[in-house]
Amino acid sequence: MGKKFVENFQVVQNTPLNSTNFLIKIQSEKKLPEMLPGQFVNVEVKNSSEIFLRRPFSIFEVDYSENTISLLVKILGRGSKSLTEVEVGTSVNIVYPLGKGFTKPEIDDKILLIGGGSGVAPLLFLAKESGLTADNVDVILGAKTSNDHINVNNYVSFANMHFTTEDGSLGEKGFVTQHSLFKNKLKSYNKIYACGPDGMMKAVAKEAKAAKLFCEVSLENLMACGFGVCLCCIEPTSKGNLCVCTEGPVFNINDLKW
Amino acid sequence: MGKKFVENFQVVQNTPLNSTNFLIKIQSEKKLPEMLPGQFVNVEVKNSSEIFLRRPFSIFEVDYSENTISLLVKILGRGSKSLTEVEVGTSVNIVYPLGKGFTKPEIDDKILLIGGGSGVAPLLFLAKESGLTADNVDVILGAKTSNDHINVNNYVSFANMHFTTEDGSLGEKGFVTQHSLFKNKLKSYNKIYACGPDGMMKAVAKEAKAAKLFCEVSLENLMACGFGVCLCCIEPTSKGNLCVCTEGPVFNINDLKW
Amino acid sequence: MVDLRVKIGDLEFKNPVMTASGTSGFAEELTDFYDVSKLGGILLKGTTLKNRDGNAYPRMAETASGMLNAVGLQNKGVDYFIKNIYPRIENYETHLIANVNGSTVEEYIELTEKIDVLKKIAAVELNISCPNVKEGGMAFGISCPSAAAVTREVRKVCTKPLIVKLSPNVTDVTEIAKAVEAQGADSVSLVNTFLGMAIDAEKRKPLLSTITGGLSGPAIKPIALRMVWQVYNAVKIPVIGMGGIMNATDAIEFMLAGASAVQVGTAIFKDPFIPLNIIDGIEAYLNRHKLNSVSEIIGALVI
Amino acid sequence: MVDLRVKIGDLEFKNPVMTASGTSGFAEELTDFYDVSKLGGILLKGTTLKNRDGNAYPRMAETASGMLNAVGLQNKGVDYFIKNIYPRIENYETHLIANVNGSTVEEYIELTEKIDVLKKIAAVELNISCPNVKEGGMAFGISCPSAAAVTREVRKVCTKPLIVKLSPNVTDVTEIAKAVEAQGADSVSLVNTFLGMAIDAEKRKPLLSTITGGLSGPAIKPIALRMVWQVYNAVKIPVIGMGGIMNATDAIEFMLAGASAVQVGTAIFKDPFIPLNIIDGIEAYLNRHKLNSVSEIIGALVI
Ligand SMILES: Cc1cc2nc3c(=O)[nH]c(=O)nc-3n(C[C@H](O)[C@H](O)[C@H](O)COP(=O)(O)OP(=O)(O)OC[C@H]3O[C@@H](n4cnc5c(N)ncnc54)[C@H](O)[C@@H]3O)c2cc1C
Ligand SMILES: Cc1cc2nc3c(=O)[nH]c(=O)nc-3n(C[C@H](O)[C@H](O)[C@H](O)COP(=O)(O)OP(=O)(O)OC[C@H]3O[C@@H](n4cnc5c(N)ncnc54)[C@H](O)[C@@H]3O)c2cc1C
Ligand SMILES: Cc1cc2nc3c(=O)[nH]c(=O)nc-3n(C[C@H](O)[C@H](O)[C@H](O)COP(=O)(O)O)c2cc1C
Ligand SMILES: Cc1cc2nc3c(=O)[nH]c(=O)nc-3n(C[C@H](O)[C@H](O)[C@H](O)COP(=O)(O)O)c2cc1C
Ligand code: FES
Ligand code: FES
Repeated sequence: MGKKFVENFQVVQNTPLNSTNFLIKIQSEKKLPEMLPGQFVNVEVKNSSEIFLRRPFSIFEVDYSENTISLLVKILGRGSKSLTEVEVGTSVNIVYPLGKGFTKPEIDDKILLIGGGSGVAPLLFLAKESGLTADNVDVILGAKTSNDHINVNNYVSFANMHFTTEDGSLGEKGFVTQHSLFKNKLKSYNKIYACGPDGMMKAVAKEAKAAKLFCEVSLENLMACGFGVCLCCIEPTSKGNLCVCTEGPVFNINDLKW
Repeated sequence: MGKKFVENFQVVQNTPLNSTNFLIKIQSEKKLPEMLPGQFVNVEVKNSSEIFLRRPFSIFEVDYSENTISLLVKILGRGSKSLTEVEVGTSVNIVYPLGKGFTKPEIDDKILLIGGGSGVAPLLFLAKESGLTADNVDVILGAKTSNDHINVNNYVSFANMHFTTEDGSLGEKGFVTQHSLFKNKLKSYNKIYACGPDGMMKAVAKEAKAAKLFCEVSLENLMACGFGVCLCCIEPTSKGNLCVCTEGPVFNINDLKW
Repeated sequence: MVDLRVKIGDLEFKNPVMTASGTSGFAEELTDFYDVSKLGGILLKGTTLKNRDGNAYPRMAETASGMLNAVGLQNKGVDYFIKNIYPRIENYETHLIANVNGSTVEEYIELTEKIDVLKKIAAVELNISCPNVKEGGMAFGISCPSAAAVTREVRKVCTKPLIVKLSPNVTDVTEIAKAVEAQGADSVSLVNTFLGMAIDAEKRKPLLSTITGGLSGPAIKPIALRMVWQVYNAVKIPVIGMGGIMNATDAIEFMLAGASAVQVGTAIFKDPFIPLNIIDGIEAYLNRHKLNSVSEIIGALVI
Repeated sequence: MVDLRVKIGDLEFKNPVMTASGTSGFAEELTDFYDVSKLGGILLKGTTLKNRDGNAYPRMAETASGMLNAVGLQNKGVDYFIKNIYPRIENYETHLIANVNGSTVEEYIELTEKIDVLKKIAAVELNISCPNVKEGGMAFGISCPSAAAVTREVRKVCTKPLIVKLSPNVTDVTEIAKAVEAQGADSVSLVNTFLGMAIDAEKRKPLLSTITGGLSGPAIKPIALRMVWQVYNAVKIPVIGMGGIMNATDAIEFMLAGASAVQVGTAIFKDPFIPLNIIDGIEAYLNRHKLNSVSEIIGALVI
């Protein structure tokens, strides 16, 4: 395992991206350690009498020159809600960096990133850090309606962005696995990365497995500690029950019992 | 018992009066019921994972035209600290009006009010509402140093203000019961009202009893409910264990087992 | 319109939400806030044969998501109740339930006899689980033979529905529940408070005059819920659940675990309107889940 | 300089703060954050004779000021521990204490024998209180005869200090404590988790795969503190206290109530530095109160 920290960061930005997603940027006084796409932080939710444990969020962006980390926080329940109410200037305590990242793509890889819900964050980070030309990176993001999608204009130089919505209000209508790229061109990729709701990832994994493609997914199992001591976040794998927080959150689908 | 309410008020002012005392003014959207000096409100402390119960505070001022109630909050522990951090514009939930007030002075009474610590609030309210001329109302306020006293300029038209400090930095040096008025002129008053630390009230009560004077004190027993259902706040009296929240907080010293 | 009525024995409640004993006085205090006829029932403050002063101050300590109390059954005794309080509350249009306490079986019997003749007392809750008295109380509720004995004797003199209130301070709560069921209890209510303690580290002294007291509030909810579920699966009589209920979701969880009705205690100290909010919340839940009657969720946990 | 050393039997600890079993893995994970030699001791994750996969996901549910877990003693078995983990951790300069678990007395014995020969294991904590396993575990810890029996047999093969970890899910914890003391336990540690339950009201399903799980965290502190105080007054062997300790004040409360040392569990999930902060906080307290040694506060509650 690598060195980990418990540290107070200052909130420098908290911007609603749409009705349920917020971009929260936090800044450290210290130099940040290296962080990889797929890794996450465990955030203390203060000011709420109902929340006892921390809440894990993927690292969405890192600016090493400004010592900032950005999180993409989707309101799901009480903790995420409370977190989206933090004010600029106040402090937020995080444990970081946690977990293992995605396998870094090779320079000549053709990769497909498939995200839904809060799974968007690690994938966009991966797109940006992949080191590939935009042509080699396709991203399919799925959501209910166009309003549930966030603006990804900043990413068009890193990847080709594609969308699906259940109501057809943006991109192709349907689920991500019904997108034309996914249905018709899956085999043209040699690495698939997916993050999102369980059902979505399982559907992706099924097709990727059938096509014998390299495919990694990032799991969001419930966590208590986030650094491997409680054994609450386990996922059954071919190597037994593994902790998602330390052996994941990224797993190769061949290791999962899906 | 009278009608009681549970209501959200809006914080319209939160001003530090010195390092540990804050004036918090809260406003209702509705017309306020009549409130008497000595009555209190029970305040919900939000935004703190450590606080479970409400915290009681005396009513310090009421403005019926603006529908505002002011509280004088002294930082003692976690709850009062958290309360002094409420921001203007946010809401605060209170149960009110609670308890019974002080016996209203007669028009020709000469009264002495003795306060220390957070006991200042109900006494200044009483001074203002007593309906007497300033000459008939003496107030002795005690504190550790001049810095611990709050500014009472607004009250000079209602009462003659006197001070004691333990270090002599304001008014007479010593405790309130060592003030010259108290030591030499006690018998010139026919009603004594005291509120403050237990030790102070007991010292006042002792002298008042010896001088056979009418004397009421306002107790600050620990409370869970504040409206008479839990029986946690009891004080032993000649009528048995009585609830400070409903039968008090104001008691005639003759009824107490002091 | 969903049907919120539930039954405990032959007694029908307009809804399953009651206020717990010792947390709603003798009902009058709540009328300062609202019309108590909206409540399913009100458990009156624990009553004894004779006047009790209760324990010395301090009687209360706040804890994480809960509180300790050491009230010790302060009340003016049953005769005072009958003469002075009962006449003032008897016309409240909700089920008033007496909470009876004794230090000996004889006291329980005599007290129950006096309560049993009061027309507007809908039922008797036999408290064998108060942790804050030196004699009797919890001592009866933590062993099967004594719990059975007091239930048997009280049952003989009690013509009203008899609810036995169980202590959670036991190794196996189902044993006690079965023991009192066998002696004719119409229902069991649980849980009473957990024996706990709090210390002032600076003063190196207990925060309660009695050293230990009873823990209540959300802190205990997971344990209370487990016990309700265990008891529901062990007995045939209806179970009344409580322990840390703060909102409709909590109440629904207890009903899913098997409670036919719930009692709300400590939550009242935070906000006396919580029991009413819970009634509304249960109704909203039933509507959202397209259920006609609250009885459909009793024990409806899917395992 | 205040003296923070405490003794459990013949074993001296540099300070009274340890991490609790199951909440600090096999100690390695904590080294990602700090030098573990600052800790008084580390209770290793519950170990069994054979590999255990533990219970199915989900194993965790957040509750008011606490959490439920249903890990179920997942571990790779003692042989894997000895071969792969022990060599990596044996040189940590703090007391490593094994937490041994079995479904039968024989398993406890065999496991203890294997652990007992490991030079750098300072003591054995006999876990007879795990609520999350189908066989053994808590079943041993909730009855005096079985608690006594397993302690007696393990004592025979255990040459190291033997700490017996007690379950709070009992009517009278002092009876169990006395029973294991009589069989030669050098110390008792308490409390393990309380059996609890959580329900998803919308899905009408338990939140844990095992339906019930173990409650830990600040919610249980008042009950744990009471039990430590009761046991301290009932036995002569040193008591190790735990249950919801989040800061130095909590730890001091347990020591005032009679604990010779404390274990910090769930707090680590919130912040792995909490055990270290507690050590500093105890030192500050002793200085503030002008005490020379932490041993002066053990059982120093003024009644
Ligand atoms: C490694 C990892 C990375 C994550 N990255 C992100 C991210 O970048 N952005 C983001 O918005 N979210 C992310 N999540 C999910 C995020 O942690 C949860 O949304 C959050 O913890 C929910 O907390 P809450 O208090 O709002 O919900 P709660 O009020 O606790 O729960 C609301 C509902 O959501 C369920 N729930 C809670 N947590 C989870 C979970 N982790 N997985 C599945 N269901 C859950 C609960 O069971 C409940 O039904 C990540 C989770 C993990 C484990
Ligand atoms: C009727 C009434 C009127 C009051 N009016 C005022 C007022 O106008 N202004 C004001 O500043 N305060 C007033 N108080 C006191 C105020 O309620 C307490 O200061 C507050 O509850 C402390 O909460 P906390 O969370 O800050 O302290 P905690 O963190 O809960 O406790 C800190 C320490 O203070 C002690 N403590 C807490 N509450 C009380 C109490 N009520 N009495 C004695 N010791 C206590 C605790 O035991 C502990 O040692 C009043 C109290 C009562 C009962
Ligand atoms: C201050 C207080 C006083 C109580 N008095 C009684 C009582 O007189 N009789 C009784 O059976 N239970 C009494 N209880 C227990 C409650 O009725 C209830 O069983 C317990 O508090 C758990 O529920 P809660 O967590 O909702 O409060 C009392 C509880 C509190 C907090
Ligand atoms: C996730 C988790 C796993 C645990 N595993 C064990 C274990 O393997 N052996 C054991 O004796 N206790 C185990 N416990 C119990 C703790 O050691 C401790 O007794 C309990 O959590 C109470 O302390 P706390 O409130 O400080 O956490 C576990 C607790 C938790 C929360
Ligand atoms: S969350 Fe604790 S081990 Fe993964
Ligand atoms: S605080 Fe509950 S009765 Fe006074």
